[in-house]
Amino acid sequence: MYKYILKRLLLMIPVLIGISFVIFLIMSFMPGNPARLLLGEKATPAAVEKLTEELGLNDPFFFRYYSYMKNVLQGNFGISYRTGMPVIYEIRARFPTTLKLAFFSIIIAIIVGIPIGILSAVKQYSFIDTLSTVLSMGFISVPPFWLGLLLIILFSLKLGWVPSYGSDSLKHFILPALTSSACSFATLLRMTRSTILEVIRQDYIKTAYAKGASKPRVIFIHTLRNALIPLITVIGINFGNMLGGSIITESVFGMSGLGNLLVLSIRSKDVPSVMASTLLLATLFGIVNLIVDLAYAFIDPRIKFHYR
Amino acid sequence: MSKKLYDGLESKEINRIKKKSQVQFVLSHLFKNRLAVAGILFLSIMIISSIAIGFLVDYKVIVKHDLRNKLLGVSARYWFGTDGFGRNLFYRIIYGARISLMIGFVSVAGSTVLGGTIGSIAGYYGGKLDIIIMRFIDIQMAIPSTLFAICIVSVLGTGITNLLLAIMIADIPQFALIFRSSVMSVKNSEFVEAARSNGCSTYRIIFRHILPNCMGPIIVQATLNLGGVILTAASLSFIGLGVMPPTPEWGVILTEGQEYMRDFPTLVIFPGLAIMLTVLACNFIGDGLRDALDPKLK
Amino acid sequence: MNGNPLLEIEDLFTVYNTEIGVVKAINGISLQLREGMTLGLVGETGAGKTTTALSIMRLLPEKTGKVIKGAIKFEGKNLLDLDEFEMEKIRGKEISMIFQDPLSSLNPIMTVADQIEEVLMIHQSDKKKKSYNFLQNSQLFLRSNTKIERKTDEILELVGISSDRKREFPHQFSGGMKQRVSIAMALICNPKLIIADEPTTALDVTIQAQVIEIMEKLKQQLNTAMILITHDLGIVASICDEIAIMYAGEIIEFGTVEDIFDRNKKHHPYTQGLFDSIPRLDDDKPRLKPIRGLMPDPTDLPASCKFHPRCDFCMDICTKQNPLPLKEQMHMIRCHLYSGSKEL
Amino acid sequence: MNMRRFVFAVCLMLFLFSTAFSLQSVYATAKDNTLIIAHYGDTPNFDTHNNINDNGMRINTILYDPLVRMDNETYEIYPCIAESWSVSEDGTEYLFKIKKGVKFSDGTEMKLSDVVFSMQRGMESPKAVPSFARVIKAEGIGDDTLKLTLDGPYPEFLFALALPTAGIVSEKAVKDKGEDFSMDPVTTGPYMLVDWRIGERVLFKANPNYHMGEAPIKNVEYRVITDPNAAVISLEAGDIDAYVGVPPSSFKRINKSPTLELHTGLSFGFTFIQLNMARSPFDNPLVRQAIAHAIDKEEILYGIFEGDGEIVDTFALPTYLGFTDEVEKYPFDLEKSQQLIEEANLSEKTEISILLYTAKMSKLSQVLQDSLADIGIDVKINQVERSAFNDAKQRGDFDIICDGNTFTAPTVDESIYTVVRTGEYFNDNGYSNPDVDQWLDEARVTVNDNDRAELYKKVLVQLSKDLPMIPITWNKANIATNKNLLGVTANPWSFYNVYDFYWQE
Amino acid sequence: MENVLIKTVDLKKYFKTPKGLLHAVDGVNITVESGKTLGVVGESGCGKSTLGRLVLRLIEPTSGEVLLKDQNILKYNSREMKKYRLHMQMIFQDPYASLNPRMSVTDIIAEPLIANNLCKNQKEKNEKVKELMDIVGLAQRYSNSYPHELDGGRRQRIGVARALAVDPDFIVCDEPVSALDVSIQAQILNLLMDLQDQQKIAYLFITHDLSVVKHISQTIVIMYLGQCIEEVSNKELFHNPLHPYTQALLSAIPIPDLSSRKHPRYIIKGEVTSPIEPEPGCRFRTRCPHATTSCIGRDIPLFEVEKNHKVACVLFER
Repeated sequence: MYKYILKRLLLMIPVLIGISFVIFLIMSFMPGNPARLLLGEKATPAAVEKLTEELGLNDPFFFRYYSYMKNVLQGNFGISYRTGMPVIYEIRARFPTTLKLAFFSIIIAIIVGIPIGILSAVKQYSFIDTLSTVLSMGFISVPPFWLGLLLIILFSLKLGWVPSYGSDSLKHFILPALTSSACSFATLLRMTRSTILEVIRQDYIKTAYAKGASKPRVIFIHTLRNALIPLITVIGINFGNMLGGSIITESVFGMSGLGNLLVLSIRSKDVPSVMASTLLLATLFGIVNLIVDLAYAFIDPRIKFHYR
Repeated sequence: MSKKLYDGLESKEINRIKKKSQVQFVLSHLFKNRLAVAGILFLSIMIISSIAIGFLVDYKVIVKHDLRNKLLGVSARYWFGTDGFGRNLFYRIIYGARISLMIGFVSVAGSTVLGGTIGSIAGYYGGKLDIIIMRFIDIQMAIPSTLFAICIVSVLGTGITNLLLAIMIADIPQFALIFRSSVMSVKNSEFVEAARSNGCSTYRIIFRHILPNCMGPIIVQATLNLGGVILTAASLSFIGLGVMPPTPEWGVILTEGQEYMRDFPTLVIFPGLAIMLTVLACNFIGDGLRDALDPKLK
Repeated sequence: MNGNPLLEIEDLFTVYNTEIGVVKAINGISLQLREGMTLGLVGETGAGKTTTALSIMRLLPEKTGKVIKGAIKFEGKNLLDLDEFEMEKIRGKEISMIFQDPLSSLNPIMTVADQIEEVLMIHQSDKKKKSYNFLQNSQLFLRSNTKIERKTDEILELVGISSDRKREFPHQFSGGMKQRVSIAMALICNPKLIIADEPTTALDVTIQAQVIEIMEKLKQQLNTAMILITHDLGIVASICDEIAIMYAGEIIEFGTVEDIFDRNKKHHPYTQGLFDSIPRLDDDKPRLKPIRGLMPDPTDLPASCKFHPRCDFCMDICTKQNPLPLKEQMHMIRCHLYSGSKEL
Repeated sequence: MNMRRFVFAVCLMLFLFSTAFSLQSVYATAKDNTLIIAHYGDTPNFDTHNNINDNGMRINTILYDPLVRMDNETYEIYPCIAESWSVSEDGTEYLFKIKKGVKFSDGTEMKLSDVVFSMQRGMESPKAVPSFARVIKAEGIGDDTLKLTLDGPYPEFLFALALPTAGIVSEKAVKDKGEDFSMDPVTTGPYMLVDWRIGERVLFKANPNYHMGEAPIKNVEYRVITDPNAAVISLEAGDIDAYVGVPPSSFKRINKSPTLELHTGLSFGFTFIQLNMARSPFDNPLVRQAIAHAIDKEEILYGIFEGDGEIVDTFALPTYLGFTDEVEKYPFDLEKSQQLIEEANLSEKTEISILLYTAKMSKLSQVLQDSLADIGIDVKINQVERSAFNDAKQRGDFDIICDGNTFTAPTVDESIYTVVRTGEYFNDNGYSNPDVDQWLDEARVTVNDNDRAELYKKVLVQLSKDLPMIPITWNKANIATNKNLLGVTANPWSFYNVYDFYWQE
Repeated sequence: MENVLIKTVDLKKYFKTPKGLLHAVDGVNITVESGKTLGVVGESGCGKSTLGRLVLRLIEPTSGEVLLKDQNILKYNSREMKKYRLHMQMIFQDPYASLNPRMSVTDIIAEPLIANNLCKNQKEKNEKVKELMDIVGLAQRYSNSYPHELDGGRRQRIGVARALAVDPDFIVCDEPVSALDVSIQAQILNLLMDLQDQQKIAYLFITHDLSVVKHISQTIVIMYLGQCIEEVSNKELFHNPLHPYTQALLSAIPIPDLSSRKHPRYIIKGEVTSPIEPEPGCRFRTRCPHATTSCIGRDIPLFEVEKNHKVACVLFER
């Protein structure tokens, strides 16, 4: 098992290198000179030229990439072109917000989505089922930024229950978490429903009934655990999507997280910040995927057997 | 005597045999799904009215400012009121359907074709080629697609075409994966083996036997993605990286309305509703197609 | 003829409401099974064999399947009148079932022991109260006690599985072993009746022989009655006491093994056709004599004899009237061919 | 693997997650005496010489003391670290008498050497250009006099020194802390840094050793609220006490509010349209004039900017030295404009686009686009990122630019020199008029005010004829505050010295 | 044996699996005479389907030869192979999976004609299809139906028609009746036998059902774990099975007759072991009641005990 984890972690390395290369390449095509941004409009051309040289921006692409990666391997993510401070400071400060947001959202999605999904699977074709289908479709279709704005209009402006802005207390996380959980709640609901319906059709569920097991027992002991396996993937994918979706949510709610940083950095061609945040997000994504796979093994003995 | 009876049964059997092609079968199933029908209706109305408005109203009227009439409420002349530039919000939203749907259709078609080619090659040939392609897809999948699209737009610059390209590129791996897995699952089926034993060429096997049988999940995915693409396009425009004002794209209209959101919430609600309903319609159709194409029903 | 009637099915009708229409799966079957006897239910796909079993277990698909008429009396109680809770007490304890595919009929994520012990636990706890305390008796919070564990070991050894392997998962067993586990699960509560739905179809011949041997042995040891559902006349011949041949939801012939397999006795044309269709090891027929035509559409069954469109002896009356069962002692046939006499 | 272990593991994971995320207790934002000011963005650091970010400079205004400060309304320079000053005849040498007994926030005494070090540090830093661009030498004379030498006469120099890029730092602290100084500065300013949560807020407390006496407001919090509408909501809700740069669309709402007050004043900056004279068709003066006539400045001011600003015909306000009303004016006149276009006889249809980067200019450019369409010129709008904007602008790769500027001091030289003088850094549109260059240079070395005024007049008139750029409105600065906050006036730079503020008793 | 149509020489196919090499087919020699049927029987996993596909070269063997009329077809490249494919066809086990669900009955049957350019125009194609449908007993009205609209028996008839389309000399039947009901099974078996009589087609008939194989074939090969353990004529099989496994297999089959109750049944213990990296020696020895040390260490070759009766067992080694 440990060997497997190690193998997976090692496999992440080429992916991360690939990602860093792709992003570095894209960023290098972006117009604009970071040195000028760093120094401001009023700086003299000489000073800009000097800084350009210092930052190595005149070097050939591959050399720049090489030296960047060398620094990264030494734990040095560089100096942000936008703020002039080490990138790591800003990321350290912003990362918890994004993680918290994603975590709260996924918790909301799980707490709401899975039970409703079970209910609508158990009561297939009932009113509840139709309602939850239409509702979940609605949530999948709603633009997250718009939902955010509507929530702000309703709960902050009209009712004044929660603050619309910022990220410093739990209260501030309510609306953003609701917003970004909307889509994953809906997908989770639909997945729960369909996997449970799938599992219920299996022969071993018939066997369980034939043993004399009651319906709740069959659903909670036999069905749910088997259905959990595909659900974990969905949760994992949603967690990843949420990290990506944080770009939108954070900008609507003005939260100082990684997503916000990414937009800011891309806009100001702040290559080191973009690289560091992308790599962080991708690593996180990889780790979430790994956890998902390990959770599989935990739940599904067939897979665990495979890993040995 | 018994011969006649036998014939009687046979004639009954003929009635029973549904002389329907696969397409008709799927469509008849689709039209039984009320939500899907509602989706198709809504989309058709959107498409027709957005085309019609091009003939009825001059595009200049749609984008030209009229600051004296700005921020008017809902009235007979301005069904949805006017925006911060005094433009007719209703016209803008209806016209916006053109842009959003165009971006949606073209980029989904593009990523289906490109992703399809890559995925089919990986799925059919397998082996080292597959591994290499998969590594590339892994890399792109590990970057959140919104981020990827933002990066591409930042490089290419804003505008409808670039937005379209960005979304298309960002969606390719998704389609490649679906094509790959469907091709792989169909590739080993007995009828493909039968085709090979019949001496069919690789080309014929892929295009006549494998791909038609992969179409189900792909059509579903494409329809569902249509909604997703419209959402992404609107999101990018919303954060100022997509279509540029005054083009009446829904995300743009929303951003412009956001400033007046407090006093004139309709400026935000109407464009948002337009996006949501369109995406919802796509999802209903996609869902209906999924059910209609479900092999378990057959 | 030993024993009292254990199970009596009276004029049972079961339908499935599907998208294509109402599927008439069972059309008035009546059966009697006495204690300790083995009944073979033989027929082709779609004859209604499995539906009969599910009707007895009351496990028809909730939304579509429905018993519309008739009674199923188990030890004198009509199972169809019981509420769900009482039925749960019967399933697994009084009547248990073995399914066709051992691959899919075991829960893949529970150990073999857990699955067997579950039966014991369910039927231990529900003596106390009529409540759904499903969590209390789950393995979540309660480790099985030694008594239960000993019983599990015993039953596993009985079906020929070493008790060392009981903490393994189904996927670690081969197909034959899995079916043995299913048998163990069905037998652990000493049920009075076992319904085995094609228990060996998915297995290889040599394994099939092993499984049949075990079932036979255990049945005799425990004196359990059994309904064996199969399409294989060979299996029926080797272990059944009585045989019911089904066609389109009806029992068209019923009798003891001797009645059915005696080629000199009168038979329903369908039974005859079945025997003629099977290639046999022990004789060299140059050509088989298949039954022509296909199974009728279950949504659109003829009101008269269901078999008449395929029957070589079809008469006028066959197209108009459903024949009544004719009996001679145990042997029963539903066919107009023999309707001249009151008895066979 | 059994169920119990699974449940246990799930619980453990949940526990770990919840401890990892256990909400750090939010420190009390004691409403009692804390002033909360919001800005649209965060500061990158707290180093006065290394920070030209708007928000950073606002923070450095209260964190650092410059030699002198500027009055918000009269634009008068008043002493701060420098008690008094004198200028040499030729205007190139400044002598500052440094105040005694000033203490740094760490309690150490400020010495002349610190001041000299600060000036030298500023001169070396490429980012402190706004203050030190023209200083060539800084030295201490005696034990309390600082001498700064410039490369030429520069009448606006004191304004430059009043900017937050010219703060005084502790030499010892800079040398001891190295890189960390920018996170934990030692300063003489009215406030000291307490805490910084990146991207969210900065907390300050009053410097008890402040040389002008401890500030009346003891705690200040600078909060980041990127969305101006959200900021107005927070203002109304009383979550924040002040917001700098309220969007004009919210003016009505703030003016109506019983608890809020809006302070506005003219800024050092205007909004203009720049035409690329190196490219066709803008190399034709008739086209430029036609465009000027096609712009309805009134509509723009009231329709787009909600009346936030003042319509101008030239690049100076009446209070500026050298202001003249005799410039060529281009009133809104579509017929005239069309006529001019016809005269210009535009043969080829070229692709014309408007380059911009801010949302504010996006609205202006849309209106401009419509106006140009009226006179038969089709243009595209190209909104890009700031970096790309600067890049394109410097390369001269644009047709029309909608932009606004801010400058250091209220003079004509400041407002236009770098933009129109041939070869200057901000002259990106290829404008070159030797006469204008000569007059501008002459004005720089002319000490007599009347003579300078004459030169500026000539420049302004000539510019109105050449039309390298079309002025639209003079911008305004604003700050909306809680009514109980007194002592607030709009600062033309939008850099507010909280030391002036106090709560109503 | 002068009529030999297909012959395999020491045919081997090993698959790579994570646990090691899987010896699916391990040195099999079979001979199919033209117009005759060779039955291949074995339990699941014994490699009989793999053998069928190897003979048709649908998968490439690891080693060995497949001779079609003394020509080794393994030497040909894909274009030459295409020509030889016309002589050899296949009927598949699952009539549901082996027909392309997106094609109509006509299209499916015409597919080999089109793929091999055997018909000049649409009309010729339609006529040929019509003819084929008549041969296999499919009513013309199904020609535009789709497979999912038909039942298993008719589907299998389509499969047969497709195989016949190119006028093959040889058809591999991979469990063609095991998915069908008894009455339908008999119909298809009769059809196959009639076709053989009329068109002199040779069959390689793969099945797990001894009674079916005995009914249809002249010679029968019993396979166990990738190896051929007994080759026997139809008549001999029932009367004189030699290999212990064959005996067990015969005894295990329940006979639909009460007489079988009297015979004590001979049930072998254990289950089929894994064919991954097997040790040399008789592969049945783990379950064999007669196993001795002489069964281990070397592969037992097939040798002729009597005329038309070969067996691979040390008990009969001379």
